[in-house]
Amino acid sequence: MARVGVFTCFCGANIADFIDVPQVVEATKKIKGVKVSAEYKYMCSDPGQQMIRDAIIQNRLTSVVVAACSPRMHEKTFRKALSDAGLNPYMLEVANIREHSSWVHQKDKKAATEKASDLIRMAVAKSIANEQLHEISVPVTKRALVIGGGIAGIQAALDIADARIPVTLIERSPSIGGRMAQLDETFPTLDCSQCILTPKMVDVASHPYIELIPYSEVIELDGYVGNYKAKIRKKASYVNFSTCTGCGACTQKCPVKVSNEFNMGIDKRKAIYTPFPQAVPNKPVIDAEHCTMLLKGKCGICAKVCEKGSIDFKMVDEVIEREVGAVVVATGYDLWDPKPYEEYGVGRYKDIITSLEFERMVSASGPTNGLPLRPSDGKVPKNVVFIKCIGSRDEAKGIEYCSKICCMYTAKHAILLHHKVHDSHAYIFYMDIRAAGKGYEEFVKRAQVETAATYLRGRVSKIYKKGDKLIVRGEDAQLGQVVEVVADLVVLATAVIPYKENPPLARLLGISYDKYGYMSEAHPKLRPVETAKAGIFLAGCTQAPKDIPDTVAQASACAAKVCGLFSGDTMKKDPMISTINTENCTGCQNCVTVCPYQAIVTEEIPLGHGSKEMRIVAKINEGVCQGCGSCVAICRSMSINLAGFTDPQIINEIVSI
Amino acid sequence: MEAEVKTTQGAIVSVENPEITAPADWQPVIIGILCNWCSYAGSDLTGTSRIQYPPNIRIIRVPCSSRVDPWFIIKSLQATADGVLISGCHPGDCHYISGNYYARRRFLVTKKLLNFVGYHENRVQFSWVSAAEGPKFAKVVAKVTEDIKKLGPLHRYKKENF
Amino acid sequence: MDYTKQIQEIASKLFAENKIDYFVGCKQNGFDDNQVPFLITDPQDIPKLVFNDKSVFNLTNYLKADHTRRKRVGLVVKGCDSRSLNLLLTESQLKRENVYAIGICCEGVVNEKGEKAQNCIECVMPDAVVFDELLGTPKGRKDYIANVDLKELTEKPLVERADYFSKVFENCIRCNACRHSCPLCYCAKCCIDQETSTLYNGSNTTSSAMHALMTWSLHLAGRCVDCRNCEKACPSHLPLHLLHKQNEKVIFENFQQHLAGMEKDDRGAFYKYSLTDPDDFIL
Amino acid sequence: MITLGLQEKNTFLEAVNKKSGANVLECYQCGKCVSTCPVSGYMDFPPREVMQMIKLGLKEETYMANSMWFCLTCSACSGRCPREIDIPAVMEGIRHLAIEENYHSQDKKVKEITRFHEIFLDMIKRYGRNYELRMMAEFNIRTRNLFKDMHLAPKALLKGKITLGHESTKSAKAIQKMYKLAEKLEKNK
Amino acid sequence: MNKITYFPGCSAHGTSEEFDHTLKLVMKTLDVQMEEIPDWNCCGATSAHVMTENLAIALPMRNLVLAEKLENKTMGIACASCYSRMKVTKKHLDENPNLAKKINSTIIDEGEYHGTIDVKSMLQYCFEEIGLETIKSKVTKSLAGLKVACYYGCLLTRPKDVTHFDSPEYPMSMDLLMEALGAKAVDFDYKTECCGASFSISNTEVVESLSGKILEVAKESGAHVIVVACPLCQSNLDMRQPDIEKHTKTKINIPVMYFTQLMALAFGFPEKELKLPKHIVPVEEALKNIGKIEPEPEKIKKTKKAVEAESEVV
Repeated sequence: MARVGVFTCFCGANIADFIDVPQVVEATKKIKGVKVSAEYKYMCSDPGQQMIRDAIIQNRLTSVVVAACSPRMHEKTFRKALSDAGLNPYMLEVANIREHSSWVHQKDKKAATEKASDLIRMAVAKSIANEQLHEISVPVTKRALVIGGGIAGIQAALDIADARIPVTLIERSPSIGGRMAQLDETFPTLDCSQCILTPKMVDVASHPYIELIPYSEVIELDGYVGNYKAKIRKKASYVNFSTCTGCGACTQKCPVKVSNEFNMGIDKRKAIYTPFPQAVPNKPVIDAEHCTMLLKGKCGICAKVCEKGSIDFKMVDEVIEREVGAVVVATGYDLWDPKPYEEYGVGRYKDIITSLEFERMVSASGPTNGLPLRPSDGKVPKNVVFIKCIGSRDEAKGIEYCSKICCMYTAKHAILLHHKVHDSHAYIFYMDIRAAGKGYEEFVKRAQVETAATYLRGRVSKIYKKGDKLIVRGEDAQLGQVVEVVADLVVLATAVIPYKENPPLARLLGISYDKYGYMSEAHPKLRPVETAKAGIFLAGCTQAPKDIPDTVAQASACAAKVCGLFSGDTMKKDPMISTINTENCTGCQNCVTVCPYQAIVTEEIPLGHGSKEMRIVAKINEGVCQGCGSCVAICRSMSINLAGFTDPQIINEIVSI
Repeated sequence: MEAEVKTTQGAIVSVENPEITAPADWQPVIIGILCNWCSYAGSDLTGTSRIQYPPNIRIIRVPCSSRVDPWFIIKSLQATADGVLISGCHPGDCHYISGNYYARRRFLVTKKLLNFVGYHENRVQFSWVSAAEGPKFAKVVAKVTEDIKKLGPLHRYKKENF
Repeated sequence: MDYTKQIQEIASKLFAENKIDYFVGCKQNGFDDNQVPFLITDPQDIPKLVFNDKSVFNLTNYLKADHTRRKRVGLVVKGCDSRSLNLLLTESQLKRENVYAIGICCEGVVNEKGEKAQNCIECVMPDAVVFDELLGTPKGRKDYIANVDLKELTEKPLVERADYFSKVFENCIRCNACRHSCPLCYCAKCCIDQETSTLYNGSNTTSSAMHALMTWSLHLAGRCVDCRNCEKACPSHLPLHLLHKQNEKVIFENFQQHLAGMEKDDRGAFYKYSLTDPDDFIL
Repeated sequence: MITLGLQEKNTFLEAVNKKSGANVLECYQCGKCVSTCPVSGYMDFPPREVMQMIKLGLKEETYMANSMWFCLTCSACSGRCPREIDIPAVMEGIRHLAIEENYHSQDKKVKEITRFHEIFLDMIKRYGRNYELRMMAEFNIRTRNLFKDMHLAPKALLKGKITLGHESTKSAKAIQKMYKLAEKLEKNK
Repeated sequence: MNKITYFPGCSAHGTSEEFDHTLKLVMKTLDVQMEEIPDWNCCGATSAHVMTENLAIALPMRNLVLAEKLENKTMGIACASCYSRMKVTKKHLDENPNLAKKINSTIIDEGEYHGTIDVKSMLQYCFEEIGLETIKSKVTKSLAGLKVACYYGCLLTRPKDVTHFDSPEYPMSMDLLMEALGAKAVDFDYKTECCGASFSISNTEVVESLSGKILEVAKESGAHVIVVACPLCQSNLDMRQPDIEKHTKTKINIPVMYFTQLMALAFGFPEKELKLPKHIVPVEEALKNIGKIEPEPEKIKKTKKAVEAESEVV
């Protein structure tokens, strides 16, 4: 038999001025099941709480209703009071008579009082159907997996490892460093990318808490938050890293030349190679697609020159497993291929290059020794036209969104061009200059004033050739005139697009991705680093286009989230989650379909007692369920209930009005 | 279909059944089922901003609009309420990612079905109210109350039920 | 439309090759034209099988029983029946390898008066969509037509409609024949009957009937294939199809022309969503 | 100066969108159309500005400008528009609207252009097909510019570029009927 | 023997007789029978769609209705402008059955529109249905030595969702066709720029400026001849050339020929069949380049080798 205690709060004058509290208290006493109905000036104060504790013990109350402010305010406070008095904290219901009655019906005391009584009656009815609930604890494996060794992955791995949590960092290419390693100088400070990145790369390699697995990829992820099991494929490098000293004799002697992807194909690398001189680990790998020994069984020069005998042509891919509690996804980005811009003659004119090609050329360690050169004749260009929004903000040819970084790096390119070729002139076609960031607008000003780059507002409509020059035609909208620029070199600021392998990786990890292929965050504003799947976090351009400062900030945020997750041996979870009544479950798996967290799986149970035949039923993964109740409403056989918001609770509320 | 409040001899008449009447000072009972993260928080904000609205609504808190089973609505109309308001997060803002999208589909079908079997379409209403939309919540409640007042009392099956 | 001979041949072959344990078909019921569903366990009964335009039953309903669910069953499916079979497969109630479906390209069945049944006139998909072999010539998908009774009723004023349905619900005797005859009502214990359920208070009142029927129709919304087994089973001759057709129409018009069971792995309109679903009814 | 905020509703924008099937609101003023357009230099307002004028509801200014009449319908702009707006359709839409609503630009060139189109259509009406010399002559007479292109005529005649005779089709009658019916259709609207 | 419904367009019987004539010769050689639509009418380009809504649809639609009666799969159109009108109209009608019904019932007497016929330009027909291989096999006199700039104009490939043919920015079909005949197609950036056709009488100032730019770029590309597939383009570029020269005070002197004329030449027809005297800018001089093959410069050869060597994996 239910014994409910109701405690109505005056909230000073907040409630008492607009609601006749004594009348409410009297009316409440008449509700079936109510044993105690009391009032107090401030229920949330110590004496108020004491009053509740005493009443629970004296009257052996089975549930408590506090009529006061919003449950979003003091639910936790009163739950603790219940628990202190030995009552299960989830036997509490709060009737929100302040926000929902006294404050919003200040001109009608009678109606407000009536409404308050109704709200209390509903809370009492609900509390009678309340069940005792207990916090859920989930064990945690304290190791993080970081996917991707660009600046995002590096930063996340270092921050987590600095908190003495072991990290496994995997990178699909032979070296970490990512896109940032390809950059020359970085905006808005123009410090050299290599100079700030390589120390961090070295830190990763030498950190006692970081296990670096280059040339590898995730192929499977099972489990749930705190308890993931990852399968990682280590691709065959054909070089024994433990004995290789990185002397480079093999790369020097290798006769096979292949287009160098690190330098955007501007020069060649060998079939056995380290991607760039500062690579970490600084050990070569053999490119199996081009090595003639692996393809045709001829050559083997590298093995002959290797003094350590580190070359092993028989090496095969290896699959290893790691148990991890959290995953940070930092796969980075690709650049959009500008081929669809036929009106610019992309593909026909050699002297139209992409921004990353320009970046490699002006890089001091790049293939042209830091000078931008025209690919057609190798001459140093004088007039360079930079065109922004290539593929970005272009739903006809590319993608709808703004790539965010092009405005800034184009300004940087203009400045770098000026540094490298003093008598050059930069013309920049833009639509808007988006320079929102610390020191960004100032940086653009530097390009405009110090470098005297000519900014022209308008999209270029056509590029055609005249002699060995390119004529770039666009509108200068400020002038309201069509202009043609005679250019030696055209640089296209191509759009940032998600890493091409994002969708399959997202499917493999069980997280969602948007229509472009960016991984989706749990909430665009409030949970920008989490995914919908607990324990999987996003850093850098895997989520959306970002510049380096934002990427690093998000990577550190990921690390903080991981450290928070690992702060105890177990994770505590709110018990207000779904439960399955397997007896009645039909196994239709509709709940599996609608669950946004993949928290529902299936299991097989015997058909009947002692039966050998099995049937499929749904099973809630307690660690993953967030308690939204989507599955409850969708379940036709009413086999699922949501603790704290069960059908009987809600129906009691409805019928008690 | 715009409903107009009908009266006979000083009594308010139900739009669905002219035999059902209520005294002239009749006040409808409206059940509001609000999602915890957006609309309930929004209704709290209405309170803290002291924005006044009609006192007819009784609020029930659920975690997400997707928790609302259509039969809660049917039950409400049968048992106690003259109208029901269900409110959740705006599309894209759902705390649970996609709950309100599923709910939206169910609501539309339920609303049309109820209308089909003879409930005025304004008896059951839905809204998106975010946690910041305190003023909007007050407006929504005022509109819903106003609409339902025009429809008159609803106790089609109540007498036999309880 | 008469597939009797072909179906008898196929059934014999299936038994002979030991591909099935049971065969579900129709047989003549005594003296008049009426047919009844017929479960064959012994091949000797095969000559009794018939299949023509009086074979009105959706035979997939006989797959949901515990003893047929786990056996290999052969059966005949018309367009509508095959759609419910599709749903049963999608909802993991049956294993595909346990079912041998003889698909029919249906020309429509007849009602008691011998006229083409209304649901066949309005049929969207006369050909079976899931089958192991297909009899007849496929006619392909047709345009969606709104139900004629529904249209008539929707045009009536609200008061008349309320009155009409009050009578409908009043006449329900809560025998549950509708849900027993429905191939898609397979829950071991219906939500309406559960002790913990406060769905209805046990009494046979108009409101409980309304509640039960409305909830039932919403559970079938986006899943009902308009086979009208329920209506044939209803002893009170309630126009149950109205509720289903109403939901079907709303779903078809608003959710990318969704129709139940047309595709494999489609669970129904309530188990998916689109970002562009209508929003205009929301304040 | 233009004063905005006086119109209750931008009915002009709605009318243009409806007529053209395009959505002018999608224009984000990048100007690619302007430098693409071969005749933007001759227009009072190049396509980008026309879009903005429609957005602002500047109906009269748009109708009275020569821009829409200079559009060659070469579709180069729409092919390059990053928002895939059918600009020629918008131009055609405002042309038809201007004709319907009886706006006549006073621009000399526009008058010549419309005169030409009228003569051309008249020619088809009479003969079912086009008859070039007659058309040129008529154009020159009606625009009071008798000697325009006359230096080309002898050469063209000589070279057989333009034939003196003209072929009228059997269809001429059918075409005349079509014109009448089309006119009726416009009026009934 | 392939059969095709043929819509010549008004110009074919006037300004562009040489196009019509050589087209017929070429098609005969390629074993294609052209059935001219009996009693066709002017498509109304461009005046109809500038000025009116219903006629703009009705005029081309009447031709489509008549064409369908001939029951050929394809309708080939000589003039690019007519082609565009016909295609646009067809697209409107197919996407908009109500419009089709409305115009059909109110304006057109000749019968019902079904939307069964495929509309192609003659260039498209050569490229897509006859094929370069067949064309190559008919060449008896290679055009080697002749450098041509292929000018497509605006309407042959644009808008893309109407024509569904080749690239709207840098089409290659005519270039490939010319190369099949042995000629050399030069890089030409103004392939699809507009010549101002619809203003050819009413606004000559614009036409001269637009066509002038095209001629200038073509000249610069080193071409001997501009090849076109449209009578309006041809007359603008050819007939207006002396005027343009006068205004710009430069000598352009680049003849403008139809692709069918060059095809006829390559198929072995005598020069007199090309009706060369019809050209304002004389053609004969340019045609003398045929057979004169310039030796490939040493330098280029070398780089070619170097490129090959680089791309190859040693």
